[in-house]
Amino acid sequence: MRKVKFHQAINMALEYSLKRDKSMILYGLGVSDPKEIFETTINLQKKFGSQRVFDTPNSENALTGMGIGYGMMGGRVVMTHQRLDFSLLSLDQLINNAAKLFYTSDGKFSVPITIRLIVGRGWGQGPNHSQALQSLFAHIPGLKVVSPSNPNNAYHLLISSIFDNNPTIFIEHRWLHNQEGRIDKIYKPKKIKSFEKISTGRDLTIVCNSLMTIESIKANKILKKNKIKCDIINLLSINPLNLNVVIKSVKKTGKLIVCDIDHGHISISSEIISSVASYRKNIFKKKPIKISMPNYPTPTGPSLTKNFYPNFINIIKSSEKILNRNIKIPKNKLEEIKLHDIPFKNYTGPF
Amino acid sequence: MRKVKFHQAINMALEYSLKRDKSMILYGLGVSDPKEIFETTINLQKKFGSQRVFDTPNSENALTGMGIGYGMMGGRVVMTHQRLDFSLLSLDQLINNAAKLFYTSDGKFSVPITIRLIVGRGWGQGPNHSQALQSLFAHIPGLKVVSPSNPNNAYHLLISSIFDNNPTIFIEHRWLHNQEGRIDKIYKPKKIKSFEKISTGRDLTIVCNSLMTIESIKANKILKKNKIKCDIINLLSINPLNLNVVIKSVKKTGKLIVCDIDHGHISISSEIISSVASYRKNIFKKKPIKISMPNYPTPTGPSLTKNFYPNFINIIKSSEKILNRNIKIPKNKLEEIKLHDIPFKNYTGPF
Amino acid sequence: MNKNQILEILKNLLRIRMTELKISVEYSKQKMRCPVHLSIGQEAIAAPLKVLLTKKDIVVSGHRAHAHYIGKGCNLEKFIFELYLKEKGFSRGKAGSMHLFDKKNGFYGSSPIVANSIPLGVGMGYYNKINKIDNVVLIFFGDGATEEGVFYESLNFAAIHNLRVLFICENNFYSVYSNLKFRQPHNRKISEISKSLGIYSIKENGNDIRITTKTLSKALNFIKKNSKPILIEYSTFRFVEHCGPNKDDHLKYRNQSELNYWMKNDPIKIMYKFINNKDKSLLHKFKRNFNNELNSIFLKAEKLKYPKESVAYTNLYNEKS
Amino acid sequence: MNKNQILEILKNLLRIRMTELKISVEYSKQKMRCPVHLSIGQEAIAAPLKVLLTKKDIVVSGHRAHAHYIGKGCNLEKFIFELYLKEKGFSRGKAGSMHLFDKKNGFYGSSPIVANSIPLGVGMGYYNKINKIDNVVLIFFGDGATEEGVFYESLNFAAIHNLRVLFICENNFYSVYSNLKFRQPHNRKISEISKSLGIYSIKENGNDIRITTKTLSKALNFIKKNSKPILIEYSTFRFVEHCGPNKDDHLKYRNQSELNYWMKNDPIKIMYKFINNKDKSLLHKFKRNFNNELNSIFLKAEKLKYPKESVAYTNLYNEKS
Ligand SMILES: Cc1ncc(C[n+]2csc(CCOP(=O)(O)OP(=O)(O)O)c2C)c(N)n1
Ligand SMILES: Cc1ncc(C[n+]2csc(CCOP(=O)(O)OP(=O)(O)O)c2C)c(N)n1
Ligand SMILES: [Mg+2]
Ligand SMILES: [Mg+2]
Repeated sequence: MRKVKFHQAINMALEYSLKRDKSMILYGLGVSDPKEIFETTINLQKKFGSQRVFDTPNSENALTGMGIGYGMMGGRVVMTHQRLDFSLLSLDQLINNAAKLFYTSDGKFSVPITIRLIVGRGWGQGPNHSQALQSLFAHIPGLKVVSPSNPNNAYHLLISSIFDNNPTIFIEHRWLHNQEGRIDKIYKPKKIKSFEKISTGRDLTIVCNSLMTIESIKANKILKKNKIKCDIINLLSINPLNLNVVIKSVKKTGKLIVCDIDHGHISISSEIISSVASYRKNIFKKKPIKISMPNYPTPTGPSLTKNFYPNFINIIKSSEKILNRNIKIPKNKLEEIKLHDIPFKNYTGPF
Repeated sequence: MRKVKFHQAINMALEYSLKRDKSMILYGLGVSDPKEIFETTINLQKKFGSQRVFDTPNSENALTGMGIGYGMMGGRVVMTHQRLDFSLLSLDQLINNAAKLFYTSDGKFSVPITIRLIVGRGWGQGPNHSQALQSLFAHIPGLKVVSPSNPNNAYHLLISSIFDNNPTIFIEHRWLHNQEGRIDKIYKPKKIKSFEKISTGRDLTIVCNSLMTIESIKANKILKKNKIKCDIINLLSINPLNLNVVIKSVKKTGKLIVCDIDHGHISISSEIISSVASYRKNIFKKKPIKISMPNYPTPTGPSLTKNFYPNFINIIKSSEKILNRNIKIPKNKLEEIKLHDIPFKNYTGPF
Repeated sequence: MNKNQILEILKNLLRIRMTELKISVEYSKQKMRCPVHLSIGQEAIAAPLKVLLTKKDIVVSGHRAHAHYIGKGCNLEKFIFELYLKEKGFSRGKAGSMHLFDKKNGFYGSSPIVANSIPLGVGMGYYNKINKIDNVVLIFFGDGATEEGVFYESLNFAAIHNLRVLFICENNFYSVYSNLKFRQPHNRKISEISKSLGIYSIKENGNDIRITTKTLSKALNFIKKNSKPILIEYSTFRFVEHCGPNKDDHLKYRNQSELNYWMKNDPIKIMYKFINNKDKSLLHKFKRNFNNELNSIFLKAEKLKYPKESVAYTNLYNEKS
Repeated sequence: MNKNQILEILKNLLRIRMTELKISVEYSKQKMRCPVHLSIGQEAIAAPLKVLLTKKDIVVSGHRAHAHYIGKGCNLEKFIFELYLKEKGFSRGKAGSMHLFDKKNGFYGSSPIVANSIPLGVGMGYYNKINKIDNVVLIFFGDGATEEGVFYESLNFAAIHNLRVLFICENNFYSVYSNLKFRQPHNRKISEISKSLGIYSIKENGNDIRITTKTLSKALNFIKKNSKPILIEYSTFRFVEHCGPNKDDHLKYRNQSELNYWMKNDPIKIMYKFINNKDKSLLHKFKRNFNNELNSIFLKAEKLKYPKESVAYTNLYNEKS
């Protein structure tokens, strides 16, 4: 299959799902505007009509509830927020209704909705356009929380989320939209996968998701050149969380680095370290390391965000520490992060 | 000083603060109604007038924003939600505004507000009246999150929170309202305390807060009878979190039990275990144990909540496990939890 | 509407009242261990539902939902069993009074969070619209709920998309102990707000079963004919405390003249004034029978088994596909 | 109002336009690395503020806040420096265009989250009320913001407590690319909604500086005299893209007749039609001077130092007491 961009993969998954389930609706601010949610919803209104694919008023809370009610009738729903930050207006609906209705109705009503939350980064997004609060959502029982890291898993994970009968928070990092890759065809939606093993090695375990998986892959190339072999585990789902593979890996390596797109305090990365620590008292040979956003709001300016958002350099530095050795970083790689506030070279803002 | 109930301690703290700072307002649904927020706001409207102490429309989101704006002008604010669950409507204001305005304005505007969140339990509170989402709030940099466990620390902690110049989430467990105890007089508001050491011992470290501190104290009595000496650390603040004392304690005991009023997945208890695990690879002599609410919505019926809310029995059982020995629980203590869905004997519902 | 239907509505009025009174009596025995918000005094709004709606029409509601549930003709036994939090309750004791469901009979949920079922109903209406189902969705809420932002957002969406949704505001002038005057500007009408939002709106007396039947039935016809939402604001009054089984007028948050006025306008009293003797005796007989039915349901409920503890750990996620 | 004041307002109109145009030109050099929502086309609403308000009157706004900031007479240099995210910006580069502050000059914040500064302004009004300060709070927001529930909740609170708050809705008919007609029922007036909520409300042309000056000044007088909130809905139009420095009319989300109509009604054009020649030449001189001022500010801004990385880790909590 030919290569596609991440945003096309999202688009293809949405199109596949809209075709497969005639009850499905897709909506959110900008879904049918000229920018079509960073091109992810391109052509879908044209193909499926303005009743099934539509732009909305600025009413995040009611529109989330609307989707829940639609889902209770048996329809599938995808709602999109152009920034995760906007979805904070809808947490009553997500936490008090969506997460609980299947439970409270003892299985009579399902809430088969998927909420796409796009996480911003760089270019002056600042404190209210760059929050990646995956840990906040994943703390709530009854919500599923997933995130893709490349076109292929984006495509499959989105389809799985849509056809999953539970409210699923689909965290989609803005900086992935331009990633390129091949995707495997789908014939039938599969269950949400909990993880993907990205590489195998005995020296070190790296657990990551979303954009941090891309950073881990970058780091891995450098580590490989330095003869360091890593187990890299990309978590597709952080709620429910299946840590068997992580535990197995740490049993082997004894060394764990967890990479988080979100703040580190009370986070999925803390959960992972805590779970491994609770599994057996002694499978850590070195103390584990957490790499995450600082516990600060995001500043706007480029000089301030310089080392604010974590990247592969942090992973390399942490690897040096945990492996107790020096690792050479090629100069051209260092160049790469000089333009740290844009996702790719020709990006000119603003979102 | 004479003994007072927890709800009186809250009331005294509010009265002290309203007297001390003429700019302070106190509001929320029920603040001036005949039940006066479980008697915590009794007489305050009479004493300070209906402009400073007032009931509100059902508009949690705007009223939170209102308090933030009031605080930006230099006034102090206490807002009360009779259930934490209702505050989920206001998370945009708390996360996008309150938590960030001091930072974004680079110190020009403070948000000296305190949000009292009352956590329900038992008597059919069910999924939407019993959430204790402390970990959700404490994940957000810029918010402070504190909780008292007895009349004395309630009194001092509330005053400290009110006179702290930051947005502070004051988590107040409904089942503490009837606790009795003496309180030390206050002469001047002090900084928010991060913890209190409740007992000292070499065998085991128990970290807890809010109602789980009461349960830990109950457990401690039984443990003592069984010749087990514990370090019990009551966390007053979970954001910011100061874990020095916990680490010092675990260095000594090697054994850690963390008790949480909230769900355990991605929680303050995971954070604590993770932090200790990250401090040194080997200070755990036994694998740490987390006691928390299950990762399920709360069911309503009493037969279902029987072992749903954690209590001192869970602490004893975990102690048996971590210490690898049997612990005798006196029969009368077991009787106590038979009426597990009410806070005290003569409680007749509904809230 | 034929004679039988009218009689059925009157019976339904009594059915709701009698069930609520029975709950209030039995509640004090502490066997229904969950908060209850009784509808006593407000029954005339819900009583016509059984006759005016089909099973496929949908009702959603808030914390004070018993009347709507009974009024729509949902499963009374399973409801009472649920209040007792027993295994045979509709949600096996997971739900209780504040979360009512009866999918078969078109009761799609009630919620203890003020106003947060309003958008759900709108979403159900949207489903019906685009899947070309011409049933109506009724959304019940109180005056207090109209202070939550989500109410406005929901109305706006229903108006834009011309949904077949009937918004019913039961204005009982109080939110818990708080009078409207502390929460909304004086003399403001809720129905005027919804009108300004683009929703056809009416304001009516909610305690006279003749009026409620007529306005509801007209509204349903209007909705079906025009495919547009309507809002009805009914004024009414609750006779017992906000939450729980007792009177609380000793607390004096409602003044005596107000209480007198509404006691005089008790929907049951109003009904007895206009019906003829024959109907009276029919209703009398109905009451006797229904009383027996209630007694046996409550007795049964008390004796039923509780669900096993492990039931708490079921149905978190729907893993069927 | 005296001649000087009127002239000052006209200058202010130009000041806003020229600054925004300068930003739009310089933005493309990628030196102001943060999203900007320009006010070009909508300046007539903000231009009178400098003259009509005192420093102690307070303004809050949303994402499209430049005009309000400049219009109120806030610190222009610190503003531009902040857009460049430099150390000397008002928030040392932490804030950028979407979070404006100038405490000294009564600008109490703008927010990139639609509608979420509205309740802040209401709280400021409440502070003034109970601490007996008679300044007014102005709250600016767009038509899109009136779809967020918090707008209604905020208006209700202001109405109940009779706050000295002036709500100003800049209705430019679009929220990003979305026309009002997809978001609100046809022909509905925002000012009618606020009226139904109990707020005195007017709707006016927002592009004629004479009208905006008059209505704002009347509204301020009304508020001060009656201690009551007002809402003004101004119709206006934005001339460049929603976010960013460019025109985007090739995207055709706004139709040509609409564009023509509003281009003809450019507030600057309207102004030039009614002023006399003497004023014209005064303004001409002003423009030249202000242009120089702008050039030197922007030059300075470019050259200024960035804040050190460590600044990012300051002022999370206020630990002073
Ligand atoms: C969001 C939220 N805020 C507050 C409450 C507490 N509460 C429960 S019922 C109620 C009263 C609502 O009044 P109204 O809508 O008029 O209904 P009524 O009780 O009069 O039928 C309140 C405030 C809640 N359940 N949810
Ligand atoms: C809560 C929220 N939802 C969505 C957005 C994205 N957004 C930014 S500006 C804007 C348009 C708002 O329109 P309007 O209020 O009319 O202001 P205008 O841009 O027309 O001045 C939107 C939807 C946001 N910032 N916040
Ligand atoms: Mg009411
Ligand atoms: Mg607009």
